Amino acid sequence: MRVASPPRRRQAGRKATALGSLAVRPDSPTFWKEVAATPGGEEIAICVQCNTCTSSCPVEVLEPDFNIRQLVARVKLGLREDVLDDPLLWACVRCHACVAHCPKHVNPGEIVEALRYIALREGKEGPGPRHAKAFAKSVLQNGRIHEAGVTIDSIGWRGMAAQGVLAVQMLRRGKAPSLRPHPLKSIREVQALIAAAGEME
Amino acid sequence: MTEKRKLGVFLCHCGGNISDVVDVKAVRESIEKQDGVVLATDFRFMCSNEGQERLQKEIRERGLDGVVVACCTPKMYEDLFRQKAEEAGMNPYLLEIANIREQCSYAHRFEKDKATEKAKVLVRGQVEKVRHLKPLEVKTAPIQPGVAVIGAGIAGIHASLLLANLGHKVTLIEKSPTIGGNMARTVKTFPTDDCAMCTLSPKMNEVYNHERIDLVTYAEVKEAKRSPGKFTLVVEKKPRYVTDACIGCNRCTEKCPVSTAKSPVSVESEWDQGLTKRKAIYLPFPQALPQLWTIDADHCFYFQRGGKCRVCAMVCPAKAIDFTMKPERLDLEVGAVIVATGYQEYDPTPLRLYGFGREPNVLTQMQVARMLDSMGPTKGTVSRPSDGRAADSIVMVQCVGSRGAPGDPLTHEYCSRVCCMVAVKHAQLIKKARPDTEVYVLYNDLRAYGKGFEEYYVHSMELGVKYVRGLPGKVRKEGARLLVDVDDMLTGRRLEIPADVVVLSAAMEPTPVDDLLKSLKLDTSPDGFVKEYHAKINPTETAVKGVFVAGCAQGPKDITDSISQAGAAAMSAAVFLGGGEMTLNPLVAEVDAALCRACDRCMEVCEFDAVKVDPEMLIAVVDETACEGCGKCTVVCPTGAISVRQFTKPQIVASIDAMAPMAVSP
Amino acid sequence: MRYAYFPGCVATDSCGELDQATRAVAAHLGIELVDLEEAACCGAGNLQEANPKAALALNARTLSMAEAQGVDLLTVCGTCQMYLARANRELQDPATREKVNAVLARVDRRYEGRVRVRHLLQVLLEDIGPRKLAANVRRPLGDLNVGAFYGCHLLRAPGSEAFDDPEEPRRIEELITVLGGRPVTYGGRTSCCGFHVLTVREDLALRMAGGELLEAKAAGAQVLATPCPLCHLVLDAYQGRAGKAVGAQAGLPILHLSQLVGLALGIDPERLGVKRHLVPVAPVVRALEEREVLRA
Amino acid sequence: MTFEPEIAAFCCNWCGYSAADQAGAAKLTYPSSVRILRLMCTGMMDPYYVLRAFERGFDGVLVVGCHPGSCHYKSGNLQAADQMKRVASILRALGLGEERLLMTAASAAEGGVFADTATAFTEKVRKMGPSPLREA
Repeated sequence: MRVASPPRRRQAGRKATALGSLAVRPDSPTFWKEVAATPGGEEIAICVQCNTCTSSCPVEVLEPDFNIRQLVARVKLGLREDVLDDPLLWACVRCHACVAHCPKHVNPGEIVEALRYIALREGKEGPGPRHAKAFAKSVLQNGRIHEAGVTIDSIGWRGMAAQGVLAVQMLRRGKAPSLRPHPLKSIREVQALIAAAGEME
Repeated sequence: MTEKRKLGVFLCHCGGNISDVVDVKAVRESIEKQDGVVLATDFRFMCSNEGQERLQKEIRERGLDGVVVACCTPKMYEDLFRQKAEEAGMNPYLLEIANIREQCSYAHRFEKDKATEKAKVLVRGQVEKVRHLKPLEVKTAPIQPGVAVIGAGIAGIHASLLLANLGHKVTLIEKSPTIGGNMARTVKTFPTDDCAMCTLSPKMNEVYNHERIDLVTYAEVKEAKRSPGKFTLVVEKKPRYVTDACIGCNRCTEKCPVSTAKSPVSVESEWDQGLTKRKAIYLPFPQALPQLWTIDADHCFYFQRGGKCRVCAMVCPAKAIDFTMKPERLDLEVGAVIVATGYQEYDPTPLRLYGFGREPNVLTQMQVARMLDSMGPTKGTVSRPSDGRAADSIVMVQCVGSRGAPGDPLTHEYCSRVCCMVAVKHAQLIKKARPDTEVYVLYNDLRAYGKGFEEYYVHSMELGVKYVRGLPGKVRKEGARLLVDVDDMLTGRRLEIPADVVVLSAAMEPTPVDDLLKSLKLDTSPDGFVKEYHAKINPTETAVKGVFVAGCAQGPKDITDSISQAGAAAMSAAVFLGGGEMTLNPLVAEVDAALCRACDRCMEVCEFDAVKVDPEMLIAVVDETACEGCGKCTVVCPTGAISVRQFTKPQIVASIDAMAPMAVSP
Repeated sequence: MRYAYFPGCVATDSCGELDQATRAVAAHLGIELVDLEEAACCGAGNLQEANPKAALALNARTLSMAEAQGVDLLTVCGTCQMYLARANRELQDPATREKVNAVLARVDRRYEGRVRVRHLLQVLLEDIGPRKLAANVRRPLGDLNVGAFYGCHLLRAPGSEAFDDPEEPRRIEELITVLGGRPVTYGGRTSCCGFHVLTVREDLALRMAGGELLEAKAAGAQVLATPCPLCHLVLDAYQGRAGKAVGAQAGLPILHLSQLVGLALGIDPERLGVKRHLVPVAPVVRALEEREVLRA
Repeated sequence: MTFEPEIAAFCCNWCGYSAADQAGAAKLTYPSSVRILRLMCTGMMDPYYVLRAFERGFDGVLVVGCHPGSCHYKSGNLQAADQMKRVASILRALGLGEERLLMTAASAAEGGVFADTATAFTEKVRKMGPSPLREA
């Protein structure tokens, strides 16, 4: 039987105290209620930790520190900062395999959506939030995604450089995304809609 | 106007509990003046022998025709005082209790004068009520002797034996051609590893040969009407097309063309849970009782293809084949019914991720049970249906179809209780038979809660069964084998377990018996099983008097619990049947024929199917054996035709008026 | 056969060839595409996380544009299908729809919920139908081993379970067979290309894509067909870097369904934009042209 | 002399009445002007009894049955709740105000609940003053 995941590294994303302890305090017991009130998190209460979701997850195979069942358990236990500060919250590829397989229809994938919404609202930093904010900015400014702009905002020029020869190859084949954004003619309408949507309860 | 009454009021001091707070003398004096009260007396202990003798003496000497005993709560001595009144010659139902202790002296012990005032009001209220009471006779109604037990699994069999041995006439009705139910198909039973048939067949034989048990197999209850003290069942006995002359030589099955290689029609054997095919004429399993072959008319060529094929009739040495047999209709009258219709295994096909139905090597636990049976399709070894090779690696998956999402139509929300132990049982049976087989049990919570279960679970570990905490993400194909993706919480590792066979521990769901339940007026609980009278305190009776439930029909349970519940159901039924007579609760509804407009309103609200409008007479008739006296009908009846004895409108209004501030003399 | 055409963002930018190919195939098969130039982005999950209400409102606006034309909405991307179909399902609830319509009214639009969101694969197999498609094939795929790469969102978009079995899909294989090709199945065909974490955890995306490419190669696939521009971008443009991440180059040309169908229909490869691919598609095109059947 | 409201309390034999017994046994007190009448089930609670009680001068009517789902006769308490809602509208029409009628539940083990409810309801009716139907 092939053991698919490499040995476990130190739990990424957990802040050690001065003495190096990784112990966390369950600091917000009603965190699960907050998530349940956020779109996507409605059914979190009835998760019985059966692990079908983690068994279906394509990310966990490659990154054992990302464990969707454990993430839900950490929410239910009230480890708010431990969850919202975890960079791996942004490692989920949104493939919805867990949502399809969950026997209790708890929709773990959509719980990640809810957690990211809360993390963004609280101004958490990191590559994940940066990409989400870049994406939202592009929609607000252009109505659609300006690929080049979003990528540069997300990974910065240093990140672009790390792409190495890829950018050149794409340029040569005319596959490079356009550097100039093409906002929709009705971008005013889109912006008015986004503003109005904000007031929708 | 009510005629002149001779009412007696007896006030109890309760040794100070009442008299320390309530001025009993003042209450007595005020009651004496009340119309119809010929005696108002008080005594230190009404409930003592002396108190009771005083009561009886006064009743006899003064010919009292109504008594109010003002003492403690009626829950304590109402029955005692009524019994004493009856001995003294007065109709017991003309005696009422005024609760001047718990609901007066105890509750208002700091306000003596208010308590005294209240005592007067309470007694006055009961006196007015007694004035309007009518004498009641405690009637008895005959109960039809005999019990019908529906379903001949272990629960039905056990209940039938107990009742028959008690002397009751039992009719045991079984839908399939043989008795034995699901237990007969399980190879061994946990946690004792007894061979299922060894423990079951003696009981089956005992049922088969018992002179007070009438066994009706291959038959279904088409209709069950309840009437006072009796259930009338219409049972349809399907024709077997095989007469009793059958000597069991099995030649017909050997020669029957159905399910052979060339045959256009093939039938999956229900007994082997679809692992094998069976002929149109068949005996479900060797120890089947009755030992009678059966022709399945839906697949038999004679019936389906114009009556040309008569192979079985030709080869039968005993000439036992008779195509002309017709369904028999059996009318049955019994006093009690026990529903023991059992369970069926959940079909995991809707759970696409497990691949049941798509991958031939994905099985259910019942199919594995059939494989482990030495007489079974694979002679005792768990093998791959795809190529028949013995399985070297087996992965079992728990909670398949159980513990699902609330309201999900494809699965059940409840835990089926037994599948964990079934998995442990099959795992260690496999390890004992072929020790080097790798067996994995993928579980969420392994529930080994019963007597001897933990030891059984730990023993399976000693045999090398591997337990993985986590349900799989997907069962997929890898060449000739299957691959099970599962993340194991215990080791924190993500595993890909190659498996020759994947076994799904499928849920238990109720056998579909909706028509039977509808005709018995039984409802089901949200999980679809038969609803017991009370989930905690009364799990064997049902809302319908005289109908009891036992075994998995009432909810998932193992054989041990089924037997205990069957025993309880049998005892409840025996108590209900009693000596053939049922004492009726007099405080039930009765109908004043003159006022009844046959509008059915009472029937609509009655939860106990206790009142029906007689079609010819067009008057509502109360079935006093079923009515519980709750009075719902009295409120919806537009003309006040129906009322509950001792709680009629005039009687209640009388006590309201008597206790009201602006007391108005009637 | 008229649809409101919603190409999405990537199919008109870095993978512009897919928009080209879709228009060519549509023209060839007589499908009229009504352009929704002013439709906004479907949110791709990102906007759903950052601002779910705005995402729902924008998708409702797109759906109302299609409804105004009285046609269904055609997508060519798994992710667009997922999030537009999800918004459409939420908007079937009258209360939610009224709430969103109140917002849409600000920009004098309204959505009644009558539009169906359909992917190119559904339109090809259900509306055009296998017989008509086969009749139009000029370059049968012949003995070309074509592997299907479903990706994840198309299989899990609301309502997709009625079109294909999410656990063991076979609709793309069906399409390949109709086009005269030989479908090749392999384990990774229903797993994820990792596009959605490309800018956050690129290593994960590359290892996912790399693994799946090698699995397809091992199963004998000579070209992969995918219904989604995001998978197309990762599997084609990032195939080199993915190969490095898993230590072996698959060298598999990647075709979006629109291009595969375009080639089979005999459309000039230039108009299908195959030149823009990083993994050269030329060998596949040459193999097909040799067996081109010039039908009347 | 403060106004002492007279309350008619219709209690079901299995829950309300037993709760009152338990309150007494536990020596809990509640106003003595609460007069308890025993019914087998609140299901037999007829709107007429409420109107009759008010007509005869009671200032408030209390109906104490079982909690939903634990009625000895399965659904008597549910029918009572519907009937009391109907009679509440009649009380409103009569100008008596529906607050003078309260349908509640107390199980056989909730003597405390019975005592508190009886006390609180009597206080509420006391604040509302005597029933308009009462003579001066």
